[in-house]
Amino acid sequence: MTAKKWPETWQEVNPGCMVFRPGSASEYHTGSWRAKRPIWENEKCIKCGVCYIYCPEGCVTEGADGFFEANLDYCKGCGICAHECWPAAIKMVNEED
Amino acid sequence: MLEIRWHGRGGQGAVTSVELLALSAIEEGKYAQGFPSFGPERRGAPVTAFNRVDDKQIKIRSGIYHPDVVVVLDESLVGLVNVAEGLKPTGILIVNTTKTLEQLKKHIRFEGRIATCDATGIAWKELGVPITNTTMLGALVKLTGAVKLESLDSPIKERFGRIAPKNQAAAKRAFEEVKIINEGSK
Amino acid sequence: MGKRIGMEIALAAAEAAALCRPDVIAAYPITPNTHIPEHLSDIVAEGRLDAEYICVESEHSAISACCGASGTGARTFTATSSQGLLYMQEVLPIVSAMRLPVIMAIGNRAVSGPINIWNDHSDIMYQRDTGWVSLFAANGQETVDMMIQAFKIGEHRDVMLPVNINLDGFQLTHVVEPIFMPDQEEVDRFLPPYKPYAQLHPDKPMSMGTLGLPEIFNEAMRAKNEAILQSKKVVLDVWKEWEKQFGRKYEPVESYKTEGAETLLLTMGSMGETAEIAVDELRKDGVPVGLVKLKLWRPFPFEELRKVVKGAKSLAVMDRAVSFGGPGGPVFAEIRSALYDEPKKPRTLNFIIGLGGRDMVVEDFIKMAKKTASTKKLRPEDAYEIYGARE
Amino acid sequence: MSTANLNPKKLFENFELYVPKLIEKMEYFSPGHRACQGCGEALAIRMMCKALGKDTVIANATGCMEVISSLYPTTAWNLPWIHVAFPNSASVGSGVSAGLKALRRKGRIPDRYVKTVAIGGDGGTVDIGFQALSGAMERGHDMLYVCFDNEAYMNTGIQRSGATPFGSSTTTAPAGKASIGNKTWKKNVAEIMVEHGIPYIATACHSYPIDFMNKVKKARSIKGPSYIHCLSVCPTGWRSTSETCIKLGRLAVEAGIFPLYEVKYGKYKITVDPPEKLRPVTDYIKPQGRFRHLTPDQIKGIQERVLMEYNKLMNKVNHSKSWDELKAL
Repeated sequence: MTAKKWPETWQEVNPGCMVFRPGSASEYHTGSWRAKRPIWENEKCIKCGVCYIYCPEGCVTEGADGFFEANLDYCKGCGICAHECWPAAIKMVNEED
Repeated sequence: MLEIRWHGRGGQGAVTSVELLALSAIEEGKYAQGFPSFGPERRGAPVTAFNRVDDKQIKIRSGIYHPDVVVVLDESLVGLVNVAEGLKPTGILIVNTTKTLEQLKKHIRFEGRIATCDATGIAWKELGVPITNTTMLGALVKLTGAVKLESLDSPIKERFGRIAPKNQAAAKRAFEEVKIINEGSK
Repeated sequence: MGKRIGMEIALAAAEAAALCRPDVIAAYPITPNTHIPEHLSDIVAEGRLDAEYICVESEHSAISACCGASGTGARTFTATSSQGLLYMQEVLPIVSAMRLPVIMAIGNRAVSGPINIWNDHSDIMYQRDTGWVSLFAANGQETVDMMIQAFKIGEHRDVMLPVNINLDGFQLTHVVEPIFMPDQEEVDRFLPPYKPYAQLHPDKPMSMGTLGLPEIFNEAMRAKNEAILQSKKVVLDVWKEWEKQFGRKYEPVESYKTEGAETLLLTMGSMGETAEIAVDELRKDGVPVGLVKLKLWRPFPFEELRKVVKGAKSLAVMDRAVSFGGPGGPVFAEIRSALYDEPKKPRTLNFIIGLGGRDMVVEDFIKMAKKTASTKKLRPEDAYEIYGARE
Repeated sequence: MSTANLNPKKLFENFELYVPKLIEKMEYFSPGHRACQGCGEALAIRMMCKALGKDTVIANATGCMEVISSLYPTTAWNLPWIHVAFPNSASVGSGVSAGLKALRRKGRIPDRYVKTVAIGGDGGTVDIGFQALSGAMERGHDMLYVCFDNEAYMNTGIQRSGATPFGSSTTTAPAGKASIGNKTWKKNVAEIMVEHGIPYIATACHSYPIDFMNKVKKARSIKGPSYIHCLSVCPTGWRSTSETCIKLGRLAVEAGIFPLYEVKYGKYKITVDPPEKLRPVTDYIKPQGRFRHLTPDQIKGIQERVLMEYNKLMNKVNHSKSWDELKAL
């Protein structure tokens, strides 16, 4: 369910501004913050998952083939995954490229 | 309405006295208040505590400035504080002491009725400690009829449990032994 | 059936709170409310009440722990006074904003400095705008009754707000007097188990106390204000229900001998009863004086107040706190604001009385009533006085 | 999955094991949160939640993590979560813990164990929330407190806190001609917690995920109070690049500035072995703008102090005895 960005009227504000939609922050896409994005060279990848565990967004996921990719809806382009990738399988490239 | 002021020293149980008297009166179906003076006094300091007893609902919540009765738990207070202050001329002053009227008169300027009771002596004998609050309740009850003597029993029992019978006995003895040493001019 | 007992009012307040079966109690000692949490800890220790009793290290933590506990869906209770209430202040508007029905007894006491442990209303007046439902008890019976009513009011789905019960420190907290104490069965019948709107539990994860950006803040504040405005209806309903079950009547604005009264006195809290005696005496002398007692401070009962004071020529408002550099006492400001648009309204005077435990006797109320009756023209600077301050 | 028996050193030095196969897949701290790029604290929260699992309630102090995760009408939390104010996450947590306990006992919530975890930044823990923390730990609530220490008030713009290291330039303890920046040494709250006599205390860092998560799990399993102090790199406040977040945490450990250890029932233990010879503190200080102004002499002073503190800890590690051992003496 995607809710409106803001409740329009005071009647729509939940009592106590409680939020009953756990994880709903994911409706907001932080991908627009990114200047660079990570590119995986799967030939170099050893599938260790360091990129997954060190991602502050939790947006790196393992595919069915065991390789990893970042969900660009959320990736802020911090570059931690590329910096920590031991076999240097991840490169940060400019968004425009 | 009967208004009573108790004089004691912090730790001597003046507050317990007012509580017990109020509870006894309430148990009789009367209306009563019991409250301490709300000062910062600690153990040993002269303190006061107050009672109101009436057959009608008591509305007044101010302090008591002109009591009908003053009870003094500790004779050493007599020369120290003006225990008769504001006491109505028609009222009564009840002092725990073995002193004579003449001795008391040195310190007390009160022309009305004065009664004494050797509550300390009674307490030593009955309780084994010189705590006179329940003892003096007996004297008070005798002279004012604020409550019946037996009405003290259940609050004392509630409060003192195992040692309640001793306290009841002390109150009873004071009830019997208190005597008026000055009838006053009326 | 409940029964008539004699008990110190603070202890009776604790007994009443215990009858409401709170799940969590968190409190910190401060004179003069201390006997309330002390006695509750006794009740828990004796096994008469199944509750978690948290001996917190401060009032700030007392109210914070109540927030956390209330968030889990527990019925919670705390009590404090004076500086303790002020130390809680950071959290108080949050409790109401989070819509957590925490119930608090306040043994009202002056605010430092100079430090003073005695009674007035300055502590609660600093909390006026925190969004709590605020009740004022005039005696031990009202204290006990309001304690129980408070849970029902606060937990009502149309309210979901914290409630404080104000009882004058010492003047009430430390007085032994007769009280009708309801029994458990009666209270259970009146107060159903708490059904929280939301609970912190992994079976249904949710977030409480979220961040409100400017885009929603007006709406959030409007919602909170509507909630407390709406709570008045619930207060009235609960009081009606109380009267039906227990036979004791409660009104937001209580009137005493107001019929035909040209001069009215208005009080909040325990001094009302002393003032009643003054009214009786003046009436005996043929002086047309009446008394108005405010029991509901928030939400403020504008309508009821206007109705009660309508016919009077003058109205003396007795405040127990100073709004320094302001228009008089906080109650006075409210009353004047309530009457401002009325075409026919009494002349209003303000006596700020009984600060920091200064005793007020019947003669004081008579004096104030006479002064009020005889004041025909009022210069703005004479609108209020700190009564009895020696010059 | 369980990581309880893994040797973190092996895991991250040799890559013998494949991390994602072992770590909880569920993201309890969802993407879409507004933390800065490369935020070590958000990363640490994410790891903590994975280790805690579903049956957890979080009480959060005001601070970065609360602000970036709870913009009404959304929340990043997939766990039940409460925020009340800045100084009181420990006392709110006390209440949560007591509430859950009472309601479970009375049969008003399902009869299963739910852990209460209070969290706060360094400001909310070592400064303004210190009293509440001390009270909650001393009272023995069943609650884990995790301090995410990024060494200054980052939420309000990098002001100095009691956890700010000596020589760091902050906006309220700036370096200048007449100032070295922050003139005080970091308050050691982990050690203060040890003196509260609680069963489990640990230091941790997001750069050592398995170590951190194992500690969270140990703390979770203890029915009583526990405390974890987690160094969380803040690229914004430390004036370092976002991609070096993990590296800086590792350097802090390898230089002996932030040793990773635990104190279980009184017994100290190093959980991540430092290198044979500690790295010089300059390796850690150099990449960070907040230390840029320090002269070699000043760095030398820091180096001495770090070694002294490190030796102090090692002395405890080598000589401390567990409560059981002490009882048997």
